[in-house]
Amino acid sequence: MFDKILIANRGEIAVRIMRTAREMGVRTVAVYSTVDALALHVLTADEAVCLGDPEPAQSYLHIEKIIAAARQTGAQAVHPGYGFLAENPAFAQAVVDAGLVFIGPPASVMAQLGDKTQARRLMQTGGVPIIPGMTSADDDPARLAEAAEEIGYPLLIKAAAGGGGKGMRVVHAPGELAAAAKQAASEAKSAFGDGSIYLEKYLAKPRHIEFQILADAHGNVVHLYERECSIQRRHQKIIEETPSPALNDALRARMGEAAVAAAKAAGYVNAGTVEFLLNGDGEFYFLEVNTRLQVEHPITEAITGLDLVRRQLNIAAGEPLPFAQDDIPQRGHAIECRIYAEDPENNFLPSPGKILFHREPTGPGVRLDNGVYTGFEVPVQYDPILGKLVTWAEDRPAAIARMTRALSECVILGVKTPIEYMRAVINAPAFVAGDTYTDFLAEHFAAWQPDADADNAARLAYALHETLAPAASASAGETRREAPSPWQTLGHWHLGK
Amino acid sequence: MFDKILIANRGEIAVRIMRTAREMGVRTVAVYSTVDALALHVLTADEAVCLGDPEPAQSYLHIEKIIAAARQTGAQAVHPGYGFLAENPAFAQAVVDAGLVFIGPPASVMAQLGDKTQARRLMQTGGVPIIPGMTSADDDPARLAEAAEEIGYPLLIKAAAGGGGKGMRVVHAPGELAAAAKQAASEAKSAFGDGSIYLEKYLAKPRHIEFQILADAHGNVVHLYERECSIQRRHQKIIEETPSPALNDALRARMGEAAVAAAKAAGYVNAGTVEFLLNGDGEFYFLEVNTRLQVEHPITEAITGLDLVRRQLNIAAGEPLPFAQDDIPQRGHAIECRIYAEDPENNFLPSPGKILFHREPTGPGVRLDNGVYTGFEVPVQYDPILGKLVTWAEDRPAAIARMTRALSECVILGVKTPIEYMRAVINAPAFVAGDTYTDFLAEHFAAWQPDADADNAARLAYALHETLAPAASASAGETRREAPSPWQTLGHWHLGK
Amino acid sequence: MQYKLKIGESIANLEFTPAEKGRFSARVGDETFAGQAHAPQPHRLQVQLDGAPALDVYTASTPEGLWVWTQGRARLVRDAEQTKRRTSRRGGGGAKEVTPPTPATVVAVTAEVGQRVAKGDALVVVSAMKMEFTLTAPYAGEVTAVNTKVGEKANPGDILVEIAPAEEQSDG
Amino acid sequence: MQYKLKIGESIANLEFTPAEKGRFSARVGDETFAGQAHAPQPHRLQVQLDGAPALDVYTASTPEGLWVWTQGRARLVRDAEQTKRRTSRRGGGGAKEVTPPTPATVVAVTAEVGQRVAKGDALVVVSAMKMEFTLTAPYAGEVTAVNTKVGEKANPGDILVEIAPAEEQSDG
Repeated sequence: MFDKILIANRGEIAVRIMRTAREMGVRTVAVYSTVDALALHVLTADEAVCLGDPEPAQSYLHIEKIIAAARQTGAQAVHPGYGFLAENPAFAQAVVDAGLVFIGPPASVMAQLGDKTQARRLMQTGGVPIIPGMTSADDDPARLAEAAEEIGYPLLIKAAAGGGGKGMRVVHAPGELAAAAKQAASEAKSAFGDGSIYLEKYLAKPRHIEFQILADAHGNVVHLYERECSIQRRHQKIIEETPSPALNDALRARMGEAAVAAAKAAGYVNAGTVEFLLNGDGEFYFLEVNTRLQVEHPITEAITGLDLVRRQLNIAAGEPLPFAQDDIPQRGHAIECRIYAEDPENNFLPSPGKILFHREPTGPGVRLDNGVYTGFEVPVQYDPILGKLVTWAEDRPAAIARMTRALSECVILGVKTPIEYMRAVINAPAFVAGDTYTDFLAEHFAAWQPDADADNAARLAYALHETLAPAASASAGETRREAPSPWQTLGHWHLGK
Repeated sequence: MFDKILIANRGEIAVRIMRTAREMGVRTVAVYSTVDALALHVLTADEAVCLGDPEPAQSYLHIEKIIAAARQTGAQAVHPGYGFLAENPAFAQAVVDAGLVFIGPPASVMAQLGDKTQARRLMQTGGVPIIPGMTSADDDPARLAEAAEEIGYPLLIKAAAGGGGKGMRVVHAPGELAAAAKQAASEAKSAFGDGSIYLEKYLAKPRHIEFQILADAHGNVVHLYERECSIQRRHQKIIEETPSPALNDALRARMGEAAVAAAKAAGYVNAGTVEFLLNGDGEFYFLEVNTRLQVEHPITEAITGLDLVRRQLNIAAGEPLPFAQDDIPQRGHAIECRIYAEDPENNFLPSPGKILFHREPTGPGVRLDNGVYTGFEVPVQYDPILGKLVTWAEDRPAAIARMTRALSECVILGVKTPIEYMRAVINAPAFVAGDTYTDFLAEHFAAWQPDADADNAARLAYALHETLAPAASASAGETRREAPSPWQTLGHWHLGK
Repeated sequence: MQYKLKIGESIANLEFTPAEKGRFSARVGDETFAGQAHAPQPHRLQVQLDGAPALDVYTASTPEGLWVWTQGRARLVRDAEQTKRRTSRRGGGGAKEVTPPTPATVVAVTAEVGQRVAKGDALVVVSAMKMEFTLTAPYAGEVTAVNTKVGEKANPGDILVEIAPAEEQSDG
Repeated sequence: MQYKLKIGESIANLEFTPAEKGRFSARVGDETFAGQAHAPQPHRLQVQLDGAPALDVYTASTPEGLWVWTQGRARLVRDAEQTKRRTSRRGGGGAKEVTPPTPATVVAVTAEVGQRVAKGDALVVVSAMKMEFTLTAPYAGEVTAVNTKVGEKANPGDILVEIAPAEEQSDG
């Protein structure tokens, strides 16, 4: 096993990786930009290296600086987390070229799977069902029209280099195709630097079902069951659960086999996720492979009892998987709610700012992977995720009830969060019935507003605060100093400026 | 299922019970004494009833007041937690006589098992191995001497009514017997109001191994595997784990069967614990039955995935167990550390006082059942338990590493706690080797002192605090009011006085 | 004491009467509250309501108002009078201004002083937490000032581009 | 600045020099520290040490001293000069006094004014968190005052029973 690894990321995922590394006796190096000098991942690591200015290109996306930090600190391997450089083959290759181990799949596998049409061809060859459509990109209007005729309408234009909904368009009729293709290509070009597009059949009300896979360097591949990730806003997951209410044992087995076949077809090594769309008829189609640890990996950990970061490190260190498919238990039900700094009352606009107060929920079956703390200023430059709240219980109703309780116990003041929104979502009759699909939120929760019932209690609290606040300070057991601090007399200062 | 239950307890166990009740849609009533008006269990409940003065006899031990509170609030059942009235048959009977459901075994079963010699006879009849010795109490010196001759030395004098080490004496030679018996009887009399004593063979270096059982009102009994509770100070458990490093599958099966037989012999209903002593030769002996939820129940929840409080409520509501013995999984390894307000540097003296700051550990595999919060004054009148920290991981080394991490993340300032001590204990070579027995702490940790290595960093922090503290208030994002509060001008006041 | 308090867009008057020993009574709309309150630590209030479950409250104050958490819900409670003043200082609705919807970083500026713009023309692109927002001209006119540049921070209310309205559309 | 700081029974001198922008240097025994510190919230310090891992620190001050948590360990750090004064005010060791070892409630009082007691005689029983402690006479003598009664609280340092030493044992 490695003595020391560098985590090329920030926030909750960097902290989560460090926690397991520490438990494995592996020392950790954090990297950070100047706005993150006091971020939780810096305080959690054994060592930290400043990369520079806040812009991602100057810090968390700067390959040379990160590799220099690894060399300088003597780290033997690099964990990329998710986002930032996690799915960048050039980074994976640069790590290896520097004589270090990349904790993830080989750069070549990542590159193949990153090209969506190449991945589709690979899966088709490997016998994995793909969504009917093109398997190579094209921008010739005539050939697109021809392919569209074959696929049938409605159809979807997608970016070959992309993901996250960018460069994506639904086309309902032949007359819309040419214009939509042009727009999509232009959007893809600006988002990914690559305007390649292709066409796929449009599936109505699909579920997003993904399978966690683990593959070692010795050819062993297993899956760790599914995650249902249909609850999305802006094509981004916010609530995930496992098992999926839509899968029975037979379908689970078939999809699991397809996921393992997909990993084998790609020559995959380390932890990865095979994403599928599942339609109402129980037909499923390959969507893409995420070549990294997912945000939602803790729900898989909850039902299987396996620590995925531990597995990633073991695989990267060359160890074979110590279990076979049949050894992997699936127990109970787990749900994750992503806690973002965003405003569900206002189209999920980001809500950066200072966390003025944070109380973390605890107790039976509750896990919080947190990246912030009271007093931390959430930077405007990065992903708005603050933490992931995960509950586990004996069955789905109990897991929903437990998540409701955990969300009710979670206090975050200073930035907007979707805590109350998610509480409403998981208790909505359609969610409780398991009737989830990727347009669920758009359909059921577009006009959501917080319950006004609590408002008068909050107003009362305002008046009580105005009346009691000075007493609060005095009763907190803190003795106050009267004399000015030497640093007060030296003038106002800030760290990192 | 009940609509509303009363929890006749306080602190972490009351909160823990309320959390599951809330998840089950059952409303909760807290009871409290005047010093507990702002205790966490009061803030967690849906309703709360003040019982009166802090002395337990006037509050948490006052049967009539508690039953009146249940009637007044319309609670249909009473959960006693652990300690206080949890094993008091008169209370269980009074609850039933009031037309309410007692969430625990029938009063008659509790009474039988509470008498240690009666329990021994019951187990002997039921085919459960008991420690060689007397099966009825006696205070006649001649008959005691006769029994002692038969049992052999060293032997143990025990109180028939007791537990917790009170009225207990080791006797090494016949000449010590008479005096020791007199002392033990007197101690038992003052502790339990009953001076009955009996003799048992003294086992050297035994392990304390207990089995969790669940029995429904329809005659179904299962066990939920063992807990190893050998790490004790003053005959009180402080660290528990499951599985026990001392059990193999065959021994586990035999002991589990004995535990089920014990429950059946007693006519047990609800959750209970059958305690055994295990000697180095793999021989085990019945010790006693705890007729309530144990402090250490969360480690069983962690490895089986069952919520024991949920099971208790279901059983009390008359539901049959929904699983059989073979359906109960046992997965991974769990450890619990009890966080008491006590001073391990000073003979574990209680350390009541105000919790000036509390940061709760979180992350993968960590559960904290907490009963306190920043600003709470830990009363001097009750048990010093603040909370229970539980970690779960794939195997024992990983669970120890995770507990080490969780203890390192747990911050409690204002009262002394054994956090650092327990970190040393679980990382001691003998603990890591699984070589634990009930004298473990006395043998290995009697002279423990905290590591002085951290002291200079703490001294540095003192100077930094003196220099920075005023800036801390200013940077906390709080705007300070200058005008006096109306309550300041109305004079100093306290709640509950 | 009288408070006029705003949550979201909803304004209500609160009549609050403190008494001895932390006791109080209050009325807001149809609801009345009476009880006793205590502040055991900064950021925390504990309220025993007469004949009702206790309220556990967390607070954090900011210049914008007071963040309040109770009964599992967080609210930003603002003094409605103060809010009004602040809004009017900013010149009204905001729909007519080139200002970011959330604190953000400026990633592109296409507007130039003297440029004539049509309603809807892109002027500035800002980025916040991986989301990009294109700020467009709220009406036709001529750019009279550009108050930002790439890499700078921008907050809601900061007027990034000033436009003199074209005469025929000054009310549009 | 000079501090004389006590942790448990161990006393050490700390020489502390603050500089601009939160920078500092310090020396205690053989160890030297230099770095930059920041207090992002009450109870919290964050310290970047030059050439060493960052220190995450939580603090809470009491009249007794400052509680400090760092590197997973909690310490009560006291000003050694102040501690000395407090101890001497209380009249020394404590082994010679009838005072509880921890904050406690008095559950029994057997001592009476005028009673002659031998060393080791039980005088008061106190209870703290379910543990009982019998406080005994530290030396032989005559009880001159009983300063407590059943149900009262008692803190370490409170002299619950005063005893005039018997002459022949006044040094024993």
